[in-house]
Amino acid sequence: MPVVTLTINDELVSALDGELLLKVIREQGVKLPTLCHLDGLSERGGCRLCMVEVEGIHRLQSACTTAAREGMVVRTHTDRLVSYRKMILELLFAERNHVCAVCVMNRHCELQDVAAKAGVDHVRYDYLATGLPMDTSHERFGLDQNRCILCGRCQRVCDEVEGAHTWDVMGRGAGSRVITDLNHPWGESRSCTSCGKCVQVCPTGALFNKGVTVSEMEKEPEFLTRILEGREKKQWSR
Amino acid sequence: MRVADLKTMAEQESAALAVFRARLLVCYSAPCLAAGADAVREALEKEVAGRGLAADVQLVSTGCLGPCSRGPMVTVSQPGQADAVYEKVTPETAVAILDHHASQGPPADGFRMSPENPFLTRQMRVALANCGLIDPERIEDYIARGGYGGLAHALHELDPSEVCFEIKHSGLRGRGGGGYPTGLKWNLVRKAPGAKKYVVANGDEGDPGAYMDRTLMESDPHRVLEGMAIAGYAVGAEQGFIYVRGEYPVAAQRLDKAIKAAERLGLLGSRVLESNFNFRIDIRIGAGAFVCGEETALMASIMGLRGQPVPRPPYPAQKGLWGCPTLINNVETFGNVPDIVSKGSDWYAASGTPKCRGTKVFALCGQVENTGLVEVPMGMTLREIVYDLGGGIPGGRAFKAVQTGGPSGGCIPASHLDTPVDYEGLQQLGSIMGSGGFIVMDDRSCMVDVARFFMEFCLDESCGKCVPCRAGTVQMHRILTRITQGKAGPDDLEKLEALCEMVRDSSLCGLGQAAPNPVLSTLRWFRDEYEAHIHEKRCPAGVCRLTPSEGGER
Amino acid sequence: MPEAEAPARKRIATAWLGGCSGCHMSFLDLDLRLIDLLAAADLVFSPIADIKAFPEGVDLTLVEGAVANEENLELAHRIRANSRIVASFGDCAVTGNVTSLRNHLPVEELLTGLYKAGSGSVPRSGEGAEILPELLPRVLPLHQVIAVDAFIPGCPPDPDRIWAAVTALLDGRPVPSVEGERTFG
Amino acid sequence: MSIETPTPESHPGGDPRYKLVDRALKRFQYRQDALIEVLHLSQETFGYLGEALLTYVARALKLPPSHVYGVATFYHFFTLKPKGEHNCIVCMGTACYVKRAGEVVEALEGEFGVKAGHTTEDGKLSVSIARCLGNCSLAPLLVVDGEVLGHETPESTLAKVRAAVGKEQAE
Repeated sequence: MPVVTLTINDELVSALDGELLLKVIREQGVKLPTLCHLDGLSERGGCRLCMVEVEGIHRLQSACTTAAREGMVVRTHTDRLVSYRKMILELLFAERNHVCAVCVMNRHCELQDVAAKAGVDHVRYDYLATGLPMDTSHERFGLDQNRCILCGRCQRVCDEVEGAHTWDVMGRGAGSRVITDLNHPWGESRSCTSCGKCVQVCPTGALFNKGVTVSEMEKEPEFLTRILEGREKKQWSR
Repeated sequence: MRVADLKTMAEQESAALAVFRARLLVCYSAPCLAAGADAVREALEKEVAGRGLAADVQLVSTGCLGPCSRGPMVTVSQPGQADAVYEKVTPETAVAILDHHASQGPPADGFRMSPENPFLTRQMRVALANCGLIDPERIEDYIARGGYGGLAHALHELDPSEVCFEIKHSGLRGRGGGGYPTGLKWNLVRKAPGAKKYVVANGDEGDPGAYMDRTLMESDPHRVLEGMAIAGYAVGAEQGFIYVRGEYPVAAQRLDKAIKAAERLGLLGSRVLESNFNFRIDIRIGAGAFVCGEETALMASIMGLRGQPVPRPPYPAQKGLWGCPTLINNVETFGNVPDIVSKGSDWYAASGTPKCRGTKVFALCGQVENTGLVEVPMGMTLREIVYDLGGGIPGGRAFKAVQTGGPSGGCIPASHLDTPVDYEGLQQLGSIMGSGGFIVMDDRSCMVDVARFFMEFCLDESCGKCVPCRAGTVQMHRILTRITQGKAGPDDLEKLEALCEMVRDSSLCGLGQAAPNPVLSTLRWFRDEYEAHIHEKRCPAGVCRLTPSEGGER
Repeated sequence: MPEAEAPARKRIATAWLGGCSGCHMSFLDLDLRLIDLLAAADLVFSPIADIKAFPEGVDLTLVEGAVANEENLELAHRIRANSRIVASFGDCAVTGNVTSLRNHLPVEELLTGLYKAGSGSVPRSGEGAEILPELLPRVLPLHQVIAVDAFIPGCPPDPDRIWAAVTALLDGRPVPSVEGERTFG
Repeated sequence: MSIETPTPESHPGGDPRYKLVDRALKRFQYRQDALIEVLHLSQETFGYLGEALLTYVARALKLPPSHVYGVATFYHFFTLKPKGEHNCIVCMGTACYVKRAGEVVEALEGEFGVKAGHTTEDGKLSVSIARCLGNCSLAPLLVVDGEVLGHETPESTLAKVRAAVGKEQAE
């Protein structure tokens, strides 16, 4: 792969041709928020938080799906981008029922963390108060649809890493919901191997271990890269 | 079939038609059927049989002729004479028409559409050239009018790069609304490396108020197939898919029949017209998702997945169906191709404007005297379309706006009626050409309510993959609903505009990016209506039921 | 913090709408800093002081709790009309938080389920209508009811966060935007 | 529910309609990307996509059940519940909307006590909304039991739907 030179926030940077912008940008020490992206999974481009301005391209591009090219001029933190990111996060908070004070992931939640970093201190949009169901039928794990941001990580890890494809998404638009099998209770799933990868990669309190209460649920951020790299290198100790 | 056979067939077919003293073409499309075209045809059949005229008079059920509000339509075609078009035909007047043309009875002028009617004279029909004039279920009818001549010419006279050049030189641009130069796209796919390539016709016409693709697929299916085959030859694809909107079962049936007929004659399938070119076309039926009009979502749907778009690049031309280079064009775009190839790109490029060559089909609807399908050269003004072809606003009411481009488009006010219609012209006004929906609104339409209607459409059709579109449309819709209910606060307008901009700039695909358009364009031209709702709790058009509430309840 | 010899003493207020009073508890946890605060400002209205009506001309009002009923709504409007700076104080005011967890239930169902059919000893249907303020159909964060100038998230905000916010606001500065102090919950 | 891979011979409950589904599966050579086509034909045969049917299709195409469910619920054409004996589709395309199709929907909802998109409790009538049926010159437009009706008003619609539903009751 040939090396290309591009400009990120006025600095010249070299990268491999076709390398994903997100990686190149983060290697520069520039912090770009992401929620649907997770190292080790396929890219989705759905949360739009990592969008950047690329000179000459009218639309904003999600850095996680855009390839680095020779001569690209990229900006990551213009006023517009900063304010859009904030709006998107507020939309997520308003969409479902993210009541941090009574959430198992309070203080360990990626959504909460990204929002705090983006400067969200209140939400300007109507809370939709959807009152979605919970599924605690699985013997070890629970699902709270109210905390789900539809990032698709559970679905991807289950399909791409575990190979079970228990998870998918039903419906569409604001009515989308993650499901197991034919929208059956998780505990009755025939395809689920109970491996728990989905729980580990879920950025919010939507998937959690049963038995934890407020603020008690902690996930291992490096979980996925650890097992994937371990598999690659045949090194399994932590 | 060889090229010579095609010519022979066309000649024989024309000769066979020439023996009829009169051909009565009964429009058998849905609006005419709903208006009683069935009874008209029955009456004519009975009369023709009763009078023993079967050898002199031919009855043909055709696809849509265009002036849909005036049905049932009957066109009489006689050798050596201009076609006579009759409107609002009843079984009784049908008999009078037959009397006049087949038995030299008195003229049935009262029901005849004036040959000078702008609806007939101001059109330039390329894609719709055969609509309403042929039996869409007979391939012979299409061939008699020169059908598959473009394909024959391309296969035997041109090499693929020359075909791409012709299309490029014609100036044809994507008729699905994007306006991307078609020849350029074809060349990209032609040059893209890949052993396997695909051609896709996008017939997932989802814009409410638009039905040109349906008409074309139902009334002249072979034209679309021929366009696709030419494209297949030009880009090096052997497989085509035509994605038909699920709401259009008749179109799918006709296309299916047409594909079989073309395969029987060797016009599709292996060794097309005895060349080395093989081309198969399969139909894929949509299942009710507007987002599938977006090309990457459409491809997902063809591959049996949820119709969710993926970020571009890579574009389908590089990486499309099953990872192979894929050419996607709208049905109407393909409808222009056969004539460009057979008549030459110069002929096509002679019409339209310098930037936008050729013609565009519009579905003229709403508060306008003549509703129906029209095909006009690019550059005709909105006023000409509304007042000359459309016959103006019924009931002497005032024109307020024309909505173009459906849920991705916008509303254009009276002050800009003299704008020539082309991609850039409409874009400058904050609307888009889109697939060709053209909805006229009079003073009884509330622009805020129209914006709310389109937002409801978009939130319903959002695929849910990206946050700005999935959650943003919901919030924009809530604000618009508050405004139309008289419950909006003073900061709501600002909040709405900010959301519109964010969703436009940040959404993953065209659906989300364009979803704010109806709001932004109405805010641009009709801001006073928004303000009247918010500050005076009043709907100027008298549409919204405003019930202002005290306090903070929402 | 203005010095004691500042020309005019600031008038501050705290109010308690639909919330658990935890934010006020945290406010009391300012401990000795409360003395500093009261040296510079008068507390002119608060659930921790016995003042019946919300006064006029308040410089800063901290509002705990979400807007859950008619009484909250009325007070919120009165606060806005009489305060120069209004701050949403704690998550219930900022987001609706726990108070708003009832929002997916219709009010009627809620009252029936809890009181009429429930085992509580609170007023049943009909009785007490005049002493119980009418519930709003949905609990709203304060800024969806009145304009709010500053936000102090937290459930409850810890005393340091409160102190930083209050001193800044009294000084005419914005609430310090420290990442770790923006989290809800 | 059996967990063996279905073969054309092992139709659940011996329901002969599965033969038609098998025919569709064969026609598409059990290709996974033909899922939508197979669902179309399955719904045509059964009227709706019930759980047993979805399971059957998933196994035949060797697809994860959640994927099949995800696809079936993504597209508005597919219905997972049986439809009413009669159905009335009101077009709410722009042309129809501008010509006040909303009032027609309200009238239907009021008269038959059913929200658009649902079926009456007695299973007699389904009312649904279409996103433009492409017959805009007939606006406002409805389809009652397959019959296209144009230029409707709330009154004319109610009369027609009453007649359609009432016919059944009289018989």
